[in-house]
Amino acid sequence: MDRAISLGKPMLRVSVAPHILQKITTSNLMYNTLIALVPALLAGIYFFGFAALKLALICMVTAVACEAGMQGLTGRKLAIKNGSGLLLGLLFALICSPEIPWWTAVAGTAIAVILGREIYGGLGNNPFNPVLVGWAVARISWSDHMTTWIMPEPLFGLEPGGYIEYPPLEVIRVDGLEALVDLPWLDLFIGNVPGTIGTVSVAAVLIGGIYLLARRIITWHVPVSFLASAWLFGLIFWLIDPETYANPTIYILSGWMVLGAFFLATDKGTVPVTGPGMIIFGIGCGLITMIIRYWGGFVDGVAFAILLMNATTPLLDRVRPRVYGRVKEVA
Amino acid sequence: MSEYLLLIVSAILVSNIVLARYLGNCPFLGVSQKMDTAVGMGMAVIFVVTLAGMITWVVQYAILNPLGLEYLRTIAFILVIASLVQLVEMFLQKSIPALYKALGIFLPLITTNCAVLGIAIINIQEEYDFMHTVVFSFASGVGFTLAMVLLASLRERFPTARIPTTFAGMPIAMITVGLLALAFLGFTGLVD
Amino acid sequence: MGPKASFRGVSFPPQKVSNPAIEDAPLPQRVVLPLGEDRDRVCQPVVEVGEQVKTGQLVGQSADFLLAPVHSSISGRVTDIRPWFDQKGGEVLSVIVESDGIDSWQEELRSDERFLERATVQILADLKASGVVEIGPPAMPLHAKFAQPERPKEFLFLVGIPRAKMVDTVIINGIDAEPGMATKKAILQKNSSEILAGIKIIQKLLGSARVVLAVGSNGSLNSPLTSELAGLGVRVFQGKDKYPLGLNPILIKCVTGREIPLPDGSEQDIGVAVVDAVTLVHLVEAVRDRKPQVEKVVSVSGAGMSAVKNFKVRLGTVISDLVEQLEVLKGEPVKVIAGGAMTGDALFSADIPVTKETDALVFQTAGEAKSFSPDACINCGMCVRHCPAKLLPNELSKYCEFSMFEEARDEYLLHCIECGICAYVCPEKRPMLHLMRYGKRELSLV
Amino acid sequence: MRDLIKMVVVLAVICTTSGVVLSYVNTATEAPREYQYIKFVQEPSMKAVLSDYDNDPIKERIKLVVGENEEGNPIETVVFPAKKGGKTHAVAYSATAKGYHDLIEVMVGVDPDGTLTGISIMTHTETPGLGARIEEPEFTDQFQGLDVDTAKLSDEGGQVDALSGATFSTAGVIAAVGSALEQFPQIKKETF
Amino acid sequence: MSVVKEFTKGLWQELPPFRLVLGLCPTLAVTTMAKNGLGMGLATTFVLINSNVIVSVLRKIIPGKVRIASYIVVIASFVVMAELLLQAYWYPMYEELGIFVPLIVVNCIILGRAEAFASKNPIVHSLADGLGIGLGFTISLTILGGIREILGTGEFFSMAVMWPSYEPFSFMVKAPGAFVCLGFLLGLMNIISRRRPAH
Ligand SMILES: Cc1cc2nc3c(=O)[nH]c(=O)nc-3n(C[C@H](O)[C@H](O)[C@H](O)COP(=O)(O)O)c2cc1C
Ligand SMILES: Cc1cc2nc3c(=O)[nH]c(=O)nc-3n(C[C@H](O)[C@H](O)[C@H](O)COP(=O)(O)O)c2cc1C
Ligand SMILES: Cc1cc2nc3c(=O)[nH]c(=O)nc-3n(C[C@H](O)[C@H](O)[C@H](O)COP(=O)(O)O)c2cc1C
Ligand SMILES: Cc1cc2nc3c(=O)[nH]c(=O)nc-3n(C[C@H](O)[C@H](O)[C@H](O)CO)c2cc1C
Ligand code: SF4
Ligand code: SF4
Ligand code: SF4
Ligand code: SF4
Ligand code: FES
Repeated sequence: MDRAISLGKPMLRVSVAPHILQKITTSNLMYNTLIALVPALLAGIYFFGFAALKLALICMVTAVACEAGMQGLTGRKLAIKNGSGLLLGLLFALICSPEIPWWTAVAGTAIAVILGREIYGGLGNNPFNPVLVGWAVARISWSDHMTTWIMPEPLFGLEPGGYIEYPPLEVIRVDGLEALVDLPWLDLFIGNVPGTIGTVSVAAVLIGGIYLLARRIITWHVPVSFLASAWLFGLIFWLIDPETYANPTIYILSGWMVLGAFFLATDKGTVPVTGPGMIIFGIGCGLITMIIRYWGGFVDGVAFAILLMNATTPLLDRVRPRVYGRVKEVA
Repeated sequence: MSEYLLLIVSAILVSNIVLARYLGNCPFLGVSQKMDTAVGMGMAVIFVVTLAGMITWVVQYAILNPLGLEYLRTIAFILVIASLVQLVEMFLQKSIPALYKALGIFLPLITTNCAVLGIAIINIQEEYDFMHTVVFSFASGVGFTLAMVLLASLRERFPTARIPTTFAGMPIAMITVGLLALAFLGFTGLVD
Repeated sequence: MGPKASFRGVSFPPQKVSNPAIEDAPLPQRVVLPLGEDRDRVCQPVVEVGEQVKTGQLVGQSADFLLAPVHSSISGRVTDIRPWFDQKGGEVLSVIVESDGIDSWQEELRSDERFLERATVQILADLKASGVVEIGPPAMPLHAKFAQPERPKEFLFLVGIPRAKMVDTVIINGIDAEPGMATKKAILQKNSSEILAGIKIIQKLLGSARVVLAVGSNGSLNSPLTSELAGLGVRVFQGKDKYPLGLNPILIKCVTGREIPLPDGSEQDIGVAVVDAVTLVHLVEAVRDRKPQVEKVVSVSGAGMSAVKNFKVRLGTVISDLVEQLEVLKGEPVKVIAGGAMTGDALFSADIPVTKETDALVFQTAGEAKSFSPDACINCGMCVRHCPAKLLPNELSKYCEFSMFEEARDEYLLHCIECGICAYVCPEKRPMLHLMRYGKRELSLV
Repeated sequence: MRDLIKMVVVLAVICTTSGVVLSYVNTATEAPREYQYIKFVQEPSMKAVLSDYDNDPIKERIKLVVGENEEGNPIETVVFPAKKGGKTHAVAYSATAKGYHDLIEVMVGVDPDGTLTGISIMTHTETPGLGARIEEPEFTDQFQGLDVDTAKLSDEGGQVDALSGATFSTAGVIAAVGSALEQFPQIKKETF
Repeated sequence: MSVVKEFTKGLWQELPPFRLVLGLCPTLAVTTMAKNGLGMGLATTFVLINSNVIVSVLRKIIPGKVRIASYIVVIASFVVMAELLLQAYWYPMYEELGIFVPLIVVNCIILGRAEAFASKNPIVHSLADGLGIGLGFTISLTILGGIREILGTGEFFSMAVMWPSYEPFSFMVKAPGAFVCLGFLLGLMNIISRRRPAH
């Protein structure tokens, strides 16, 4: 059959619909999330000095190097430019004490990248939040290093804050509630207490979180349900027994709570994607966090709560609205 | 009452039978590729473990101890469990065919599942009384099922994940169990 | 009248429409008239090579009730009857007519202002003869839409077509669904009389059915039209500018609150018929003027054009000829899309004719046609949050990618309305819509 | 029918053989098992309370009946003699008493005067961080050189300081030591 | 197949638990130290060899219907014997292995060999099979235990082998580490077996 095509003209470019795409790309989202973490990092540097910055750089370099190495080994195309390695490294540094030895940071980040993500085939395929996998492995392996704290020494302006020598949650555990009575909440809020680089300053983390919400990089579901459920749970116990359980707001302002709610529990890829799924996920995180904080062996429960809920993500993805046009199935 | 609650929390979350006590791994990894088989196996294990826990407890305290035959515990228990599974199979087949259809293929696998024998032995070693034995056995079965359902739901995503061929299949399943166990470590200390 | 249901979707940046009027495209030198929609379902040609034909003369016809007759859209000489590529890439038997430059019509149009007094059978017969086709999906001859179950005697030629339910609501779709489309806006502003006449015809054909005119938020109707519509008992549905309101399944849901029962159902099953506003004009021309469908209003945009323009194009005009004649494109297009920018097909060649289903042509220059090399889904959930059918496109796309079609079916792949939003929003730029269509096709082959 | 008989016979023979063999192995290993048990479970405690001996106290251990329980069955105690040049200069044995949670088993070393050469906690289930501090040398070392009169809480005229927050555990240890020392006169008769 | 081949197949083609993913529970549970892996391997080998031999001896006598029951009795008897012997002569190992000694009875490798091999083959072959599989199992467990012990405690057979300032990667000796380590070893086996030409 003779072709009806005039071959005089060049073939047109063929691609599949749709032919217009939204501007946002994966790396776009990653770098925006990185930007959102800058306030937290700056707060860390302000309170803990340039050791914090050094640690962040170590982790970021390690993460990118491991990512590139694994992508090379497994024969995938190099995708380090999308910023996910940098983000992973930065997040890892932010949830560590500024005091950890360099090799702990390197080993933890490497575990996060390799065991947490690349072994599953890279971004999008891993079931667990890689940062938390790396952290949890390091935490149970080198628990001394991972729980060594220093007092904040603001670079300028503020007086060295607080009088407690280790993070508030640890103080509640070891010295009891009374030890926290005189601690100004403002110190907790701006981060003038011992803690990890990126979680001390609730204010800085909140700025980043609101930026993410405003840019619609995350939705409200997880952070709101996470924080709300933790606060309500805390409220109930506080009302029952204020001698044993602290004011729930203290629990929100201390530890990893806010960073966890805005950055770790919203970590795309390892959390549910439907609205109801995300809300249940958030509630689960909030409750497990508080259960571990109250009665568990670890002082802060955020990391393990999120890891546990990560495991339920495939189940929670089954909780979702009725699809269009689905008629009731006749049994 | 709270004592039983602690026992249940301990058996399901803190010292999960597979994730912390390393029991029942072969069926755990063997039939967790699909959700429906995982649920079926889980149910079968709950059922058999509870029954076997009760019967072996009676065997230990009513037969072996009085006769001074404690050293025959292993052989006695395994025979009890093997016959129990046979009986359950025959009973279900005749009386509750629907349940048999759902659990049938899993029952023979359970005889060689160390979770069942393991729980029976733990009941004796921990010197649980009869009620504790029932509660602990049942809760351990539930813990097994919980871990199994979580693993199956995670594994159902692997066919569409770009797992390096070196790790595809059993290796990645094993690593995932490891990470699941890592997550469950968070419950450490809830119950001493 | 407001929406009865909300839906998820996206809002596009507003598009500029330069001139709401509809310009006539110059008469083409030749036309290529495909005799059907695909290789296997085509009309019998009723002309021979070398024969002189007039505009509006029947050139192809079929006994198949669901296959519309084909008319020549220009006057001239039949130079060939042979397969020609259509938009989908298939080769379809086509009649090629070389213009004589005169455009002399088959017979003078006999405009009959008393068309409403004619018997419904007569009206339907005219409709069938004129070959008016409702654009898809699924495309179908317009007369097939107006079949009521309880009146088989009157519709003798409809016997054998099962109808689940009486049509009780007719929706005139006056919403330009996707970027690159502006025809309905123009029709609503310029063809008030046809709109009214068309509604009257529908009311006559479908008796008790209520008629709703759905317009987008910028589809401002002039006030005489509004009051006349009210007089006819027609309700106006004012929607917001959110895609995919213009796609039938969503439009039906917003107007009536009903959903098309998927995977096998159609709008007839829930007693709804949607008629495109542009088709309505062809309907009026067919009934009032007894004019076969030989033209199509097409929006043209892209390739440096500052705004969307509408042209009335003779059916069968080859796109490359059209581009040369119109001289509106500023840049050299590397991509030609038949249909809107969201769901249209990219053509591998511009030597493809405009058909009754072509409602828009979008051209893209090298700068506009971006290409990506997408990687694995990162499970960001963006697609899930925007899918109007409330599916999990991320899972579906992975299943289709890994040939797990049964799983995709169980995850409701067949409920996908192919709006393309998932692909539009995906930050990884995965070919989502393509994967959905691919999976659906594989399932249909089983 | 013949098949059935054969099945039953074969199984019976296998089981009987297995029973016979096992009971033989059980008897044959009885002595070494006891020795190993004592060596690995009791020896560390024994070494902590006895010193300066050249014999093998385990080999030369003596079983003594030190009283009767409520049901009239004899209570046995195993006594480990520490000898130097063939002469016994101290003995070690254990006793139990209830602590905060459950029984605490304490090994005591006693010289012929009835003075403690040391104590060591063998088993207990007290709360970690509270009662479990009874294991620490700071606590057990207090007992060295005390006798039946002075091995009491300082509040009660003795010389033992209670662990703060763990009065019950302390009391348990003291009770165990006390009951051991009460048995000493009888043990002394048979060993020195 | 020759007796030698029956022996050597346990060392590679059917090496448990790496190639034959069975007997996982003891593999994971006791391999916190090379020594425990070795002990578990030897105990299992003891049961495996003996049950293989006895099953092979009785293979013509045992009727099909009571096959499994008889095997279980035979295996369980040797397990009890192993328990008693360990208690009598290697008490620390008995304590370390704990519940996993009686659980040898449900180790699917043993019943699997009895059922699939010893019940169909002569005594010498069954002995070779048991010896090979048992040795393979022992070596595997010792290697796994060695890796976990070295990384997790810095020691190998309780001797310090890492640099003095080494801080143990104790993840490896905990439950999650057991699974992850075995997962990596299985992956490694995949790489090796892909390199080796298929037989
Ligand atoms: C910080 C924040 C918290 C919010 N909390 C809630 C809330 O608790 N419940 C709610 O229904 N909407 C809440 N919203 C509003 C939602 O963003 C959204 O507008 C609304 O849920 C509609 O969601 P839809 O897209 O599912 O229709 C919140 C928004 C923000 C920015
Ligand atoms: C969870 C819990 C565990 C305890 N464990 C012990 C224990 O192991 N030993 C003990 O003597 N008391 C234990 N106690 C009891 C209290 O500490 C009790 O107040 C104390 O024994 C008496 O106080 P004092 O020693 O300061 O006078 C426990 C109490 C609680 C609530
Ligand atoms: C990837 C990597 C992992 C390391 N892992 C460990 C480790 O697990 N334990 C350790 O003590 N040192 C580890 N090191 C650190 C050094 O080998 C060495 O122990 C350290 O620099 C000296 O420690 P010191 O300063 O305490 O003497 C690691 C170093 C690197 C680069
Ligand atoms: C668009 C987008 C997609 C992401 N997908 C994943 C993912 O699939 N898996 C993951 O672990 N983290 C994902 N992340 C989060 C980011 O990579 C993560 O914060 C660090 O890699 C550490 O978890 C994603 C982040 C963004 C912005
Ligand atoms: S039979 Fe049971 S225990 Fe043995 S391999 Fe199969 S699943 Fe595991
Ligand atoms: S899955 Fe289908 S309906 Fe949903 S967004 Fe994609 S194309 Fe539209
Ligand atoms: S938008 Fe794209 S990357 Fe995100 S979940 Fe959907 S398919 Fe995956
Ligand atoms: S998915 Fe397959 S059939 Fe579809 S275009 Fe791609 S290669 Fe062709
Ligand atoms: S060894 Fe197989 S289930 Fe435990």
